[in-house]
Amino acid sequence: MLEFVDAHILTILILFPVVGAILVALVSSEDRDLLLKGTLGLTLAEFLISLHCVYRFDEGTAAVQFGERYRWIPEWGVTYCVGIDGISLWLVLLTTFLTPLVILSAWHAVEKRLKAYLLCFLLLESTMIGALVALDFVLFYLFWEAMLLPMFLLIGVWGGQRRIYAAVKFMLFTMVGSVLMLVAVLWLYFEHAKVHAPSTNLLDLYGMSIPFQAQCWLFGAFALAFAIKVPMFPLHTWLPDAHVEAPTGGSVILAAVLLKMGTYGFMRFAIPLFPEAAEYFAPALCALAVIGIVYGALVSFVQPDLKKMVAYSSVSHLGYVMLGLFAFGLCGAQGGLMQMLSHGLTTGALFLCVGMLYERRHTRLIEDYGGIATVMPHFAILFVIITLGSIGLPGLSGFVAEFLVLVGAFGMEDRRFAIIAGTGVILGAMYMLSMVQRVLYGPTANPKNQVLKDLSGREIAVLAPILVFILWMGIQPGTFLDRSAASIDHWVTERSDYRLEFRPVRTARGEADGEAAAGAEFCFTPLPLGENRVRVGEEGRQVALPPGPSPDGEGRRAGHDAH
Amino acid sequence: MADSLHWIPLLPLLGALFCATVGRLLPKICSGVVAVLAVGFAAAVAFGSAWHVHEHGAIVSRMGDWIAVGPLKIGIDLAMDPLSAVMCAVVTGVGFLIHVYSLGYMAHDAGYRRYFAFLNLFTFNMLVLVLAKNLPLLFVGWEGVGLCSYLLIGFWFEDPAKASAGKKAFIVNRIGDAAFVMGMLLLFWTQVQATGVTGGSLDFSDLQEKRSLFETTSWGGWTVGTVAALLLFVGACGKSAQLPLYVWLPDAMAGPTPVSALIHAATMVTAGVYMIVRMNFLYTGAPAAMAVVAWVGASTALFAALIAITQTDIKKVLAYSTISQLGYMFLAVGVGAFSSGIFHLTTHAFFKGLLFLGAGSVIHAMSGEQDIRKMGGLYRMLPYTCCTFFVGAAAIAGFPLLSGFFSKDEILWAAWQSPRGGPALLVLGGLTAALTAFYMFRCAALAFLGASRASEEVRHHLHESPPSMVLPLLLLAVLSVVGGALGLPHALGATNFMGHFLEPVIVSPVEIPHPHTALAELGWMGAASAVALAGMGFALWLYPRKLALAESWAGSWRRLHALSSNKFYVDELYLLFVVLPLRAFSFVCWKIGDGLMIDGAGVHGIAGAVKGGGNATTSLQTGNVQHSAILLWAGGAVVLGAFLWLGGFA
Amino acid sequence: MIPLEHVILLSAVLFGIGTVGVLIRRNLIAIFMSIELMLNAGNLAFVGFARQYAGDGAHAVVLFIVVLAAVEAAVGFAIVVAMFRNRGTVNADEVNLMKG
Amino acid sequence: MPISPQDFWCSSPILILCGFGTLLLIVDARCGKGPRDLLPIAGLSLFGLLAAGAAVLLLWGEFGSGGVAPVECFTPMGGMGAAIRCDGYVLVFDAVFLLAAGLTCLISLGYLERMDLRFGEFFALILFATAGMMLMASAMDLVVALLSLEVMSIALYILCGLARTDLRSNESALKYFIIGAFSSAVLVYGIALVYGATGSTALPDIARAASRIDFARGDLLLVGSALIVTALCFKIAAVPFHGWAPDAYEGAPTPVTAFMSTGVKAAAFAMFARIALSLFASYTIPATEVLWLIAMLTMIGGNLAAVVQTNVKRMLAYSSIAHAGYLLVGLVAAVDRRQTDGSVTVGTPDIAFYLIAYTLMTMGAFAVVVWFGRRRREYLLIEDFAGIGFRHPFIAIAFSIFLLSLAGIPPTAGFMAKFGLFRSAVATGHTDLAVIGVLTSVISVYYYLRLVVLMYMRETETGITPTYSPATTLAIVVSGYGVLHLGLFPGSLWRLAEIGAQTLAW
Repeated sequence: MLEFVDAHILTILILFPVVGAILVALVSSEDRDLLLKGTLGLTLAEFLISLHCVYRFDEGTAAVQFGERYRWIPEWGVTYCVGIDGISLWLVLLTTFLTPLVILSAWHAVEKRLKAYLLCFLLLESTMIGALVALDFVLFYLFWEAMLLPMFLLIGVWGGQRRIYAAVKFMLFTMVGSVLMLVAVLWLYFEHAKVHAPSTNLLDLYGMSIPFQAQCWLFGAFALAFAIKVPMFPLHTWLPDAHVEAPTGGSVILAAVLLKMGTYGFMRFAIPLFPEAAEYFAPALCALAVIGIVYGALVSFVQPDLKKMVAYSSVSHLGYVMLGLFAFGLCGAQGGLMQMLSHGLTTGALFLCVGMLYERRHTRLIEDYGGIATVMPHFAILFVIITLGSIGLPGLSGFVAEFLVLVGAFGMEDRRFAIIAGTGVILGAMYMLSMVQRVLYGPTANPKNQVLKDLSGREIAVLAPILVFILWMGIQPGTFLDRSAASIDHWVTERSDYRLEFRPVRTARGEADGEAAAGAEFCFTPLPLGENRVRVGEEGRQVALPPGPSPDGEGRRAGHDAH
Repeated sequence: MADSLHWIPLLPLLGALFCATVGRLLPKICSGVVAVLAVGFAAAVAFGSAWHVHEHGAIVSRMGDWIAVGPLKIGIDLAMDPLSAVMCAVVTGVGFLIHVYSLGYMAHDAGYRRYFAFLNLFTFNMLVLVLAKNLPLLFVGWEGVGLCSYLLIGFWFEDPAKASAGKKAFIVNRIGDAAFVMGMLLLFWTQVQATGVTGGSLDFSDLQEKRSLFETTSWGGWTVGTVAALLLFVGACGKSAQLPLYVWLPDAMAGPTPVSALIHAATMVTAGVYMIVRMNFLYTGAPAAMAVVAWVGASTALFAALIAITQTDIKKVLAYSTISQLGYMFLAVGVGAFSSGIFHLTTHAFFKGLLFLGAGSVIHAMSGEQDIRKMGGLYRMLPYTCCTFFVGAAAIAGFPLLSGFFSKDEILWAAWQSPRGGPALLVLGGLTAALTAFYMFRCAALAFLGASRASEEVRHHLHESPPSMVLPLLLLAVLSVVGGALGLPHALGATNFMGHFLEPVIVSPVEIPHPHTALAELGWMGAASAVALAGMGFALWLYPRKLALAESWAGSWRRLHALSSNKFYVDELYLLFVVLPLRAFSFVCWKIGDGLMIDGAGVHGIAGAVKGGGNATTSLQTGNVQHSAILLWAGGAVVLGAFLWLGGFA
Repeated sequence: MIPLEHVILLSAVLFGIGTVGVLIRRNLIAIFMSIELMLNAGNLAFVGFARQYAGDGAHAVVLFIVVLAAVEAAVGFAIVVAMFRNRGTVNADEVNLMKG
Repeated sequence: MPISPQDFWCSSPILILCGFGTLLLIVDARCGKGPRDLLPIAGLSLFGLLAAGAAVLLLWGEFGSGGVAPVECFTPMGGMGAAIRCDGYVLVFDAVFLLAAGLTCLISLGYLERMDLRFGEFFALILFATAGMMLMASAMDLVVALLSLEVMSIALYILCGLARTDLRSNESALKYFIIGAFSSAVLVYGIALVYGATGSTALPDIARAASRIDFARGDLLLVGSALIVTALCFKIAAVPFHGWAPDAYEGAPTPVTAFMSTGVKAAAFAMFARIALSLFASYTIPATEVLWLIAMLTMIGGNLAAVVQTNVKRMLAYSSIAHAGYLLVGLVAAVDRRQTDGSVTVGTPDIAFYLIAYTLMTMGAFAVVVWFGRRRREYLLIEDFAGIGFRHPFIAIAFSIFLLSLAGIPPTAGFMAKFGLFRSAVATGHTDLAVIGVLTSVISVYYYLRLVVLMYMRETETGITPTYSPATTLAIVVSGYGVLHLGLFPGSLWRLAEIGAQTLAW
């Protein structure tokens, strides 16, 4: 049984929320309590399953673990291939950890159409995990786009006044980038198919030698798709609108996980596949990242709206991640990964807090608040700790991440980036503390503020786990760094010729052939009527991966040929 | 005591956690007592360890790894060597007294438990800073104390002014901290680039060994050592309120007075001095940096003293006096007299703590009144406070044989005689000494002597502070008097205890010639005390009785007086040249950068173009069938033309 | 024997006249006539070319096209009659209810 | 070689449909115009389609899988070459036509009832049009292609004008007829010129003649093929030639519009591909560049125009023009590969698969439009669809799936189809076409999602009400399942299309 779970853990992780969604769909929408408790139970179960991944994760190797590889569309060489390694492990954990908390935070927040709201979250969780573990381009692209739909609905249906504008803007912004990536994938697919059997599987496409000129174009397409998602400086204007209009849960997941897709994409696809181009564009992207840090911080300094302020702060924080990644150093990369997690937790928690305020006062403008600390002491304490975590106070998660990124960035030959990023630390403190002061401190002049009641047990239960992890990552980052150390080290050292393969699964029979065990010949596609008829013909190639029609159409030419 | 080093910081931490969590349920006094005991025990362990260090040398306590990524290995390691021993003693000793004082001072405050939790948290951070064995862990303590000062300054956060003072303190500290991080990184990467991937370590001992590396490699024109030293000094300026980044300290007086005593007089602000003495090998290797330190210290001392003389708020006077005395310490360190810097730091902790607590007791008695012009004649109602205040004032002024006299004298001598110093620094130091004496006794005289200028109702409530507040005053007074013994100069036949104790810490000391003969030394001491006495005498002569004369002088030099009392308008300048332009630029970035350029031109521009294109193509559809036919025909003509032209016919 | 070029030239001219007729004339009936003209130009071209190739395939095609023209005319006029009954006019310009 | 029984067996689907068509006319004559009278006729037509489907499956068993060489039937004695040909390619497309016709019949049952258009002839004409399409797909001779084109078009002109009293339907029929007749005249002249240049109208002969280098009559062939391309581009409604399409689609009754945009487009492309791959076999004719230009214009023009539409049917019309653009990309790839190394298996299978996916999603979309509607009244404005997201959840989900598929968003067949098409475009080096294709499909995402936005995010009290007709619901369910199944497992169907494509060339 354990071996079965080990071999199919990731597929279980992807399909469990979908099955859960079907179950929730059967519940009648009047029965609020059952809906909420059921969904909470499902998402908690999902979290427990994902803990299994962490527990069984083998720190020693950089290879892909819990790998599964099946033939999906043999004609095009598309495989259903999922796997997890040091880079994606913690991001999956972040997803499964935050979703139950978001459900818990929506207990009273959502009145109309609760069932659809919960369904959207379950589907969102499934597609996000899918995108994080997919190792086949088509599969990744499927989850990458499918992820947009639930978020599009979340922003659009349960959002604020300008929700439709924000939702459509969010959708189109991401679509433009990702469709260009699709063309780049196709080009890569054929460059690969010239030599090997056609395959869109990432493990086969790694290590290809692509001419520099082509690499630049391909990297450009990938970089655009992921830069929009990060979001990097000039392409970020969708984020504030999406955050302001999204419901609390939506903006938490949007900030905590969806933004990480961009940086994860850079780490998994753009940099390893096109190392020379990545190196060539590194200064430009670092410059954009650094501008993003300063620009995000400055603009959030003057924001009247709480959520928009936190949104722009995300632009600033993710600038650090990009700087860390493109420093091409071990510290930088580990720092980038840590910043992804830390930003996910702190910004997620910030949005939860803003959501709690919004539940009480139904306004997001900072001047409507003031002197909340006297009325809501518990909230004030948690809010201040989270803010300090976000601005990188030592002992909390923000500092470890930013420090590692700065160490990495300082190692680059052009140290100006690190220096400017350093000033970002100051700006961070400025806008966060000025916000804290305007919201929490000062007299509670506004009569409406005087009657606010403090956090309920449920709300504390939402924030407490996040605080635990913020402290844990600050004080003992080793637990997180060690698990991703091998993969990041592999990612940094073998950057010019990056390859991944499945970790050999030690099955009961002790047969350690990774490929065979993981790549079971379980073929999804039902055999059509005439299928066997064709096989009789000259099949030629090795059966494991019957090729689709490799571009020049040679191989199984049935019937008499053209004149 | 050797292996119980980690208890020193852990005890206050446990105290803080207790106050924050369990303490909420128990009556107020429990939190207070637990907090005081925690610091007390920490003090006991600290003194025990210090004695152990005095006997057997440095103790090291490793508590596992914090960050271990590739070349970067930062362990949670604590170490106590003589320098840390002194600092621990000062922090826990003075800290304990202030905690006891706070029991009385904060007795009626609502946030009692929160106050003690923050105070203990501060002590924890300060001890981590002092005991840290590597630079990053020092930085953890460094930012931790910055956080606690933010929390404590903005303790009464209902008052927006106090809250923004806390925010200002944190942000200015953050500016310094950013430079500090840059310095750390520079040191780290110079090692890695020089010795390959495994070579990067930020432990003080490792840095010490590689100091020659820092002096040789250059980066951007200067040696790495100089650049790193300057960056770390900017951090120290931020933390110890030196010239460019001192603006937060006067506003920090918004916090409760014991906080000002502990944080903004005795411990936190001295962190910068401690850090420079800890990194003395770096500074001695970078003479340019040391000159900068010296000159910034001296000019800050004079500048702060000039402002202090016209201040009317008792706590502002003490705040500027602290900045001035810190300037002295940096002057000492800048000219290479590291041990005298630490000696002055210790004595300053005693008498400045005393003065602040005294001021606290005065304010407590005057039910919150802080303006010295409305005080006067308090010697009758607050005898103990008055005496201890005058002892403190005499000590700081440099009254002969008191602690301040010896430490300041040593610094002035070093400033003059040290190869890195010079007569100009001596003049600056001397002038400041005179001014210090003047403004301290002006403040003391106005507050305690002469007729009481307080309102009737305030005068009615005048009462001596309770024993829990007076006792620390007395103790500190004794320390201020006796403190000089720690560093008696050779002339008086005593071995300079502080100098010898800190000997192993200073790696390559700057040779400062001692006065050749006892006579020269006595002569020097006489000159110094003369300056101090002159200042004191002039102040005592002028103030309680000739107040009108002081006003007239102020009137005649109206502009100068206004300049000084308004703190040379530095805050306003910062606001004008830093804060407002930043806010304006951000607004521009937001409204024009995002609003017009990216969203306006970019996003909506493309959307508009698509709609325009749509309208254009649909305008072709006039609905008339013959127009469609014409369109088809035109298309056919184009295809025909293309075929013929491309097919090679034409 | 009339040389091939003349025949082709004539059919091209006929085709041109037919096309212009469709584009210019307002009356629907006139448009139908022009279409018939174009079809017959096609027939002429077919017959012209058939002379130089063996086999009578081309002639069979001409018959097909004639039948085709007839069928089209029938259906076309049915539509025009329905149009006339509804609108009372056969002017092509007035038929622009749907546009944009 | 006289007409042998095998000829009849090969063309059996066409004959079955024509037979059932005439049978329907006779049966219609006898039953009256009462409310329930259409059922037997509709039943009979569906049965006819199923019979033809069975014939196609049997033929596939024999010819399709490439085992047996394709058969050419009805070769006239003295004449040119075989009239039609029965091979895998034809049978795949026959399946598409039958699918389109079947779904149209399902949709139209409820519709005709409601709109008082109880004409038995409707179903007969559908069957005849389908027969015409099958003939077009299997045409081996230009003249046969012309005639089959006319068979289908004539049936469609009448279908468009079915609602005699409705001005719009009348006008749509007129416009479609005039432009249709004009382009068939152009086609005739084109064929004449090609005949003049190559001496035969049979595609294999033309291909052989055209590929000889010392080709004297090159200019005649060029002009002829230009005219043929123009006429065919009219039929698939490519941009410069699309004038008629929006009005014809908007005016015609909705099931007919559905049938036109799916079945007709599939037939047009089947014929276009076969003719193009033989006419342009030689490199002398610069077809790739011309088709490239038309594809570019169609994709951009179609999508841009659809953005500003307010009428759902007109929007779907422009979207079908845009999809014609994407299909042209596949055709460009096929022709390019054909001209370089003569192979035909690149591009054509993607076109076939795309058409299957396109038929399913467009039929589904039109089925939903038909599903909503009351007595003699249809809801056609986009705003009408506001707020139905939560009032009719299942239909809204189905409509969203069709719209997402049309937009090419992954979990649906539309994405897999576009992926295949652009895959073949990139394979033949036309990356620029692929880039334009994906960018214009982002524009399409906007106007498709606008409907989803209206359904879910716009709140209205009085939403539109549907009339429940089981047949339409069945059509929605069938196409919905088809879109999702092909979206997740396109492999097997694509393989069928590829096997079919192999037998295309001769």
